[in-house]
Order: sequence, then structure tokens, then C-alpha cells
Amino acid sequence: MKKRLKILLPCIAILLLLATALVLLGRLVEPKYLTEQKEGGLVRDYYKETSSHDVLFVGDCEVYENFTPATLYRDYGITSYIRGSAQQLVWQSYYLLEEMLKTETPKVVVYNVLALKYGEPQNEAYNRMTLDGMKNSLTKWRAVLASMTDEESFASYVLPLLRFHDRFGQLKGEDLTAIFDRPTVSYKGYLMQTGVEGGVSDREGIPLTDYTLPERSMEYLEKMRLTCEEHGVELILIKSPTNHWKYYWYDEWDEQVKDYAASHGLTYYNFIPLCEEIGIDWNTDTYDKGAHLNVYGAEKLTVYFGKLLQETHNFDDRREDETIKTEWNALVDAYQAAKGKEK
Amino acid sequence: MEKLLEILSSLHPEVDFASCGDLIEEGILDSLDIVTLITEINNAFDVQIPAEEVIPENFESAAAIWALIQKLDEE
Amino acid sequence: MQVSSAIFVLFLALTILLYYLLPKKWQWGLLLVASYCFYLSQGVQYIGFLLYTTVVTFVTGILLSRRAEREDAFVEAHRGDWNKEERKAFRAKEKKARFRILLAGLILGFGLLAVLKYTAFAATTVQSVLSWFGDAKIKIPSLLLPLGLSFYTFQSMGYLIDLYRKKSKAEKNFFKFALFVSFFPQIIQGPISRFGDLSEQLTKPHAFSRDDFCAGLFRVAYGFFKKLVVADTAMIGVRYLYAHTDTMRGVYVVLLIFLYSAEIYGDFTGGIDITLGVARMMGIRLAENFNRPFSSQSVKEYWRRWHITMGTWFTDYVFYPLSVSNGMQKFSTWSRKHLGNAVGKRLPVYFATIVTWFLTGLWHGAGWNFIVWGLLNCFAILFSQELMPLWNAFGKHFAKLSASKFFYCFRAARTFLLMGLFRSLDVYKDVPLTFSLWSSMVTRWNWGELFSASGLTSFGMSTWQIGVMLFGVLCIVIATNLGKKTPLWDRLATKPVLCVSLVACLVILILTLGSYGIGYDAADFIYGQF
Amino acid sequence: MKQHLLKSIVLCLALCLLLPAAVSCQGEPPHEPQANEEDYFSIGKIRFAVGQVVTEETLAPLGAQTREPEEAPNCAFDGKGKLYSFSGFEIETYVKNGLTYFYGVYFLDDSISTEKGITIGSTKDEVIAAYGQANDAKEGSLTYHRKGMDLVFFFRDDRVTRIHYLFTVS
Repeated sequence: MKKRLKILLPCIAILLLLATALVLLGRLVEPKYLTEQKEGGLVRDYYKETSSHDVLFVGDCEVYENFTPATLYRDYGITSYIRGSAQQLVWQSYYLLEEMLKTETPKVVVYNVLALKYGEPQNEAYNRMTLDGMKNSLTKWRAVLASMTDEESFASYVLPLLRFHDRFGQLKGEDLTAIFDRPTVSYKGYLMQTGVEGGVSDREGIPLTDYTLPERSMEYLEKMRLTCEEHGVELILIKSPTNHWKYYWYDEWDEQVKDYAASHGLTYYNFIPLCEEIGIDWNTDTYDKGAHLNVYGAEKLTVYFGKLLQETHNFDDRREDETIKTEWNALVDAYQAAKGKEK
Repeated sequence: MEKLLEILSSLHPEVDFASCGDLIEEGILDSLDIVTLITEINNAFDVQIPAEEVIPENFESAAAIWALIQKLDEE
Repeated sequence: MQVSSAIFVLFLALTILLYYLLPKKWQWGLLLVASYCFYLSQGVQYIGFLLYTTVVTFVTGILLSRRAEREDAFVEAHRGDWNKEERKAFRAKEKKARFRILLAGLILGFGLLAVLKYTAFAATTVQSVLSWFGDAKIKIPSLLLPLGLSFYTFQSMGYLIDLYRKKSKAEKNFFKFALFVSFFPQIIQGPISRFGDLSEQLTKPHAFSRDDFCAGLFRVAYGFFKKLVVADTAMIGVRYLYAHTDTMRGVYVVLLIFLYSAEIYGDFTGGIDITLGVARMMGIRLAENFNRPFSSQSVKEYWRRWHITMGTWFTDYVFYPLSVSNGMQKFSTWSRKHLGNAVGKRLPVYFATIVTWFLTGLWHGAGWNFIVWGLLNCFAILFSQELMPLWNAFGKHFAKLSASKFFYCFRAARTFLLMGLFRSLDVYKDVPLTFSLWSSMVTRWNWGELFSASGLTSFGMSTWQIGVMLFGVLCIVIATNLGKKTPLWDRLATKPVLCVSLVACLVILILTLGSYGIGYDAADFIYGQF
Repeated sequence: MKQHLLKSIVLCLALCLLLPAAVSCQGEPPHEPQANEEDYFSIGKIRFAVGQVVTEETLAPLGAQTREPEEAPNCAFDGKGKLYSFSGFEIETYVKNGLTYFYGVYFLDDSISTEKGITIGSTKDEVIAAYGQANDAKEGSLTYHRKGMDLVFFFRDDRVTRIHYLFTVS
């Protein structure tokens, strides 16, 4: 028996070494999303949070580019976080929400309904950006299984090395410095866009043959609603303001979301018709001709939405909360500085 | 046995087959010779050397070839 | 399920684990189930053909064996009252009858291969011949080509011929026979095993032996390393060169010879290493298919070192029977009488060689490029056979030089280049195009272009990929030299800890340097489409 | 019987040997890729291959553009799709791995017809007569699935109001 152990133990040690080496190599070659394509770093920023939040946003680029947690805190003392990512699909939003609700219980969860139009996995690149940021957990593996396109393999999510090994030849500085600790790329999930490229488009969306929202999307929306109900959290549905023929929000879709919200007693704000009231000027408040807002547009929208939230809920004013004041004020200062610099 | 030696020397007159031990190893009999040899033996001794018997051991020396012919004849 | 994929590795681990956990008498049953699962995963529609060949061969085998037993029993019974003549006549009559059974089996077995693999090719050829005489429209059938069809058909037909020659006894248990035909590691890419060597090993219970397990494990890892790091990386360059034959001429054709040699060596010997490694982990020894082929001194020797089991198959079952058959003997006596001894002696053997190589080419693929490739190999062998006296004379005069290391390397390089040249027919596929490309190697002198600064990345591979491939080739050269006397995996068999650590290093190298995954869609094993 | 059989096999193999010499020097049988019309789509008279790369020259034969092309940004990647406006139709493109492909072609008025002569204003029966039963018939539209693209006709009171070519993103 002893002789056998003399061989078995070193072999097991070697296998463990191999496993760690593969994980480390994976961290070395996976894209870090620190300088370009920062959208890939949004999901992982959340793990740097130390305190809980009153409001949680989930959804795609129409949340992480159109709302700013710094403004909500500065003007209304409401603490919030945006767990958004590029083309975040409904089931990914659901699993991210499920992960966050394990560690904190906000008063309100805000979900942007644009992604309801995607009924099945869309694109490998967006999947990777959303899912690679998540910490390994059962929730992540279920999210991966729900999101994978045909060409993707589950193993390449467990070991990112299997997917990104060809980046070995093009490693950059940041790949080496940021193997373990990766700085945040956003302001509590808000990705600042300071460019200005306005333009009023009079074009309508391109007609479709079928306007019914996919069944799978509604199924996961229902799951999201039930999870919020279970945790005693209010789910608010919103449709961010956009003014672009490519991101057109068809009235038929709007009807279906309205019916769903009404039948389940949810609040649903469609901000598109409210643009004047919010004060959005499509010549200065967008950086890509109306598809997304820039920081000035986001500021206006957040102020308006903050007022709405205060009128309908009573949030404590966290600006007096000593435990988190310093952290949030630092965020507001950094946000103001970055915003101001561009003015 | 004499007839066999006769056939062998018709192929390579310069070789003394009676004594020589490794016809294949030495390269005396190459694949061309073997095919011709088989044809001659089949005609002369009215045997059928099947393909699977065409292995170096059977053609190593005149004695080995003779043993093969006997075996086929006895079958 | 592709062989070079994660699922295959899991399937492998599970099969081997179960293999040693199950009671010994079920081991071969598990192998059969695993083999059919593996084959089903390649495509459900292929299973019918595999079953067809298995049943046809099994039944023919039983008939042949029973007939032979009855023959021997009958001769034994009449040992006393028959003289030699009667016995010989009876044997001849029985042999004829058995030959008819064999022939039926061969026609059914090879018939399937011919129909599936060659009808489309035959149709296109007939169409092209007809098109010389005006427009001809023939519907070219696109037929299903089951994976490994050529390999398991040849293995089954070899079994039948062995039975006809009474070299082995027929397998009475259908399932055991089905395992012999479909044993999963070898069904896709060979080696083409002989019933006598393999069947008994497959059904014999195997106790877990740490040495075999380590040796097999290392060999599998080494096979994957060759396949994913060398072959699939080189393939990127080969595909580019093939796709751009209008610009990639001259020196790039020479480049293709080296790249494709690296690709096919890595892919084929890597695949065989995985197959033999997997079998070795289960205590089963399959026939070696390679023996340092690129060190061979002549084309003839090359074909005794490359794809050995195919070479011996064609020699045992085509070349020798043909050259020893009555028809050939009559032809040989006729030609020796009329054309004199020198020519007479050569003609039958040359004819048999040409026919064998024609069939070898045809076996490699249904296309004129394969047939021309086969014939080129054949002429190279016959040509060097004719030059034998010249070489011998050269050897006597310059004994020191011809024994020198330099001359050894020169001959090895010459054979390597020649075989690489012929093999490029596989890549370019179109025969006249290939010939024009070969001529461009001499007519178009653009060596400077390749070795200029931008030249290195002008054939579709990044400098990183070139570096990875060269590193892989270097590793293979070192490993081959280390394993000259006893193969590397046998030396590591007795040192488990060193073996496991080397396997771990190989796994890291494969996963970091290999060309696989979404960017590359790791190619099916080249021989997988056979 | 055996000699006879072997002789015939050897004979026919010998015959086969003669064929390669003749055929190979003449080259592979010239079979030009039969242009099966599923691989093409046409805008008026001009034909394009489904899935082809789109460049400025590709669009040149379609005539002058009525207005500046509009951009269609996507969430994270810089490759922007474009919407080109021509007289009577619009063309939308998308970018993948740095190359531009067709995403959609939208007919606006009856000055342009499909390769089977259907224009805006044609009746539903004319469409069915030209293209047969639709793969996906809905109350206001008929969709025909083709290799790499969909052909969509929108209707109001049995008259074609719009025609779309929608290309599958590879």
C-alpha cells in the first residue's frame, strides 16, 4: 500500500498543479476589457462593491449608458448600481439579478425591456463579455447553458484558456499587470460616453412580419418578476428613450409590455414619449445619432427618474449615512471631474 | 533436389546454391527472382506455392525451398 | 464527436474507467458498446453500412471455415484408402469451392466500398470521356461515405482471405466479431489489423497494468500534441496556399511540400498515436503504423515505414497473390521465352507492382489525383529498382562517402522531398494544375519574395503560428531521436511520476499553443474521410 | 474457372491503366459551378450573390443615392452597419470581422421589381403564381425561405405594400 501511495500522491499533486496552471493561463490570455471595449468589464465591476444598494438596474446598453448612479446619490441620496452589459439577454439579466439578490435586497429593481425582442442566443462575442465577468457559481453555469450559441462549448467557459489561447501571440501590457486585480471601468456600472453626435432622424423602424415578443423572453421576464416578489422587491419596467430607426421600439411591442405590466400590477415607464418633458435634445444629448444618450442626456434622464422614484417611494436619504458617505462622495467627485473635463 | 539446384543455377549461374545459406539476406534472390523461381517450381514439381508461403524463411536456402516443396507435396 | 474534442476525451476516460471497474468477462462487451456509441456519434446514418459489412463478412467467414473443417475431416477419414493423387484432386476441388465462397464475400464487401466511394468518381470520369464527343449530361450521384469505410472494409476482407488461406479459424460469436470490425479507436483511421493478432487480445480479460496505462496515456497526449500543435497549425498555411494557387507559385510550392508534410505527419501519426495509446491503456497492442518514415533512404523503404499496415495489406493480399497466380506464371513463362530472360523476369513483377499501386492510389481517394499519385510512387520504386546496380557500383567505388552520415542525410532528404512532391497532389487535387505548379518551382524564381520581411506572413500564417509549428516540429524531432532504440512511451512506462508530469506539460502546451476551437474549427482527421 | 476469372480481372485493370494517361493530361472534367438561381437575388436588372461582401463598387451600378447613408451603431463594436437610400429602394448592411455584408433590401415603390417581375402593387395571387406557396403565410405577409435569405411580401387588401430581402447573419 505504501509503495502505491508513493506514486499516487505525487501524481495527484501534479494534476492539481496542472489545474491551477490552466486556470492561471486562462486569466492571462482572457481579454481584460480595460482600455478598449470596456463593456466587457461591467459585469465584474459589481464584485468590487462593499455596501448594498436601494435600486438595482439590469439590462443592456440602454441602462448602463442612459442612467448614472452618481446623479441619483448626489441629487436624491438614493444608492443604486447598474448591472448591465452589451446586448444583455433576458435570461442573463434574470441570472445576474438572482446572483445579486443572494447578497443584498434592494427596494427597487429596474429592467429595460428592449432585450425582450431576442428569443434565442444571439452572438458569441456579447455572450463572452457578459458571462466571463461572472464569478464561478451554479447561477453562472445555468446562465452559460441558457446563452450558448451552437458554435460555443461549455468547456471554454469553465476554462477561458480553451477559447482565448490564440491571444497568446498578441498579449498587451494590461494582460500582464491585470491578471488578478482588475480596476473598475465604470461609475457603479455607468459607462460614461462624453461624445456628442446629434441628429434628428425622421425615419420609422423597418416593418416586421411578426411583432409578438418571443415566448422565451416573456418566460424569463416572469421568472424575474417572481424572484423580485419572493424577495419583497418592487420590479419597475422601463423603456429607455431612443430616437434611431435601428433601435426602434414598435408600438405593438409597447402594447404587449403594457398589458403584461398591467396584468401583474407592475409600473412601466416608456420614456420615449416623455423626451420633451425630460428635456432631452437629440442634437446634443446623444453620441451616436440617437441610439444611446451621452453623459448629458443620461444626467437629465436620471434627474427625471430620480424625481419619479422619490414621489412613488420613500427612500432614506443616504447622503447622511456615515458608513457609505465617503465612498459615494468620492464616486460623485470622480464622476463630476470626468464629466466636467469634457465640457 | 537436383532439379531444384538446376533451376536455381539457371537464374544465377555464378552462385553455388548447394552451400550458400542466406540467399535473401545476401540479396542474391530479389523479388524478381522469387517470382520467376516460383513459376519454375510450380511447373517442375506440380505444386502450388500459395502467396502466404512467400516469406523469407522459406527461401533462405536451397534446403529451405526443398522443405517447402516437400510440405506442399505431402499436404 | 470529433476525435480532437473535449467530449471525446471524456468519452475515453469514462470507457477506460468502466473497463477496469467492470467484471473481467464483460470487458469486451463494454468495448463493443463503446465502439458502437462512438460510431453512432459520427452519424446515425452510417451504422447501417457498418452492420452490413460485419454481417456479410461474419456469414462468409463461417461458411469458409466450416467448409475447410469438413474438408480436413474428410481427408482425415480417408487417410488410409486415398493415395496422394486422389487427395490432391480432392483438395483442389475443395479449394475451388472455397474460392467461390470467398469471391462472393469479397464482391459483397468491396462492392459496398466501390458503390459508395467510386460511383460518383466513375460517373464524372465517364461524363468527361463522353464530353469529348459532344455534350453529355449524366446525373452524378452524391452518396453517403461512411467514416472509416475503407479501413474496416479492408480489415474485414483481409479476415476472409486469411480464412480462405486457413491461416486462422472463423469467429463463431457474432458480437466478438463485430468488436473486431468496429473497435472504436481504430475504425476511423486504422491501423488495419489482422484477425489473428487482434481478435484474441480484444476478448481476453485485461487486468489493470500501471505500465501499460502510463505508456498509453503519454502516447495519447503526444498524439494530441502532434495533431493540435503541429498538424492543425500547418494546415492554416496549407489551406491558404491551396486557396491562392494563382499567386502562390514558385518557392511557395516548395513551402507547401514542407508544410503539408508537417501537417500530414502530425495528423496521421498523431491520430495513430492516440489510437494505439488508447488501446495500450486497455492493455491491447495494435500494429504499429509508422517507424520514423522521414529517415528512409529510398521510396521502397519509405513505404515500409509509412502506413505500414496498409503497405503489408496490399503486399499480402494483392501483390503476392497476383504475382504468384497461374495467369501471371503463364505470362512470365511466355514473356521469358519470347522477350528473353532479362525483360521476361521483370515484366510480371512490374505489372503486379503497377496494379498494386493503382489500387493503393484508388484506395486513398476517388480521384485522378490519387491514382496519378499512386502510379508516380510505383514508377519511383521501379525506377530505383532499375538503378540498383548503379547504386551498388557507386557504393563500391566511393565506399567511404556512401557510408558517411552526409550521404545518409542526403538520401533521406531526397526521399522526403520526392514523397512531399507527390503528396502535394493530395492538396492541389487537379492534376494538370499540380504539374504546372511543379514546373513553376523551377521556372518562377521568387525565393527572395518568401524570405523578405513581409514574405513570412504572406502565406496566411502569423509569425506566432509559424513559431508554434516550428517549436512543435522540433519537439517531434527530439522525441523521435530519444525514442530511436526504445520508444519514449515504453521508457516512461516504468516511471509513472515522470510520465504524469510530462503528460501535464504536454496538456499545457496543447491547450496554449494548439490550433483548435472557434478560431480554427479543428479539422477532422485527414484520414477520417476515408 | 479460376484462371479465367483472374485473367479477366487482370485484363480490365490493365484497361484502367490506359485511362488515366488519357484523362489526366486533358484535366478534370470541366464542370462549371451550375448557377442555381437560389444563390442569387436581383434588384431590378442587377444581380448579386447571396452572402457576398459589399463594397462601394458593388453598389455603384444601382445608381445615385438619394441621401447620405445613415449609420447603425451596435452596443460594443465599432463596425457600424449602414442604410443606403436609392430611388425606389433602400439597402442595409452590417459589418462582421471588418467586412461588410448585405443585411436587408427594402423596396419602397413600384419602380423596382424582383427577378420574377413582382412589384409593389402586385396582387397576392400574382405573388403566389410567381413564387408558389409561401413557407410562412401570415395575415399581413408572405415569407419565402431561400438559401441564406428570406423573401418577404407585405400586403394590405391583397395588394403588395412592401417587399423585403432579409439576409441571415452568418
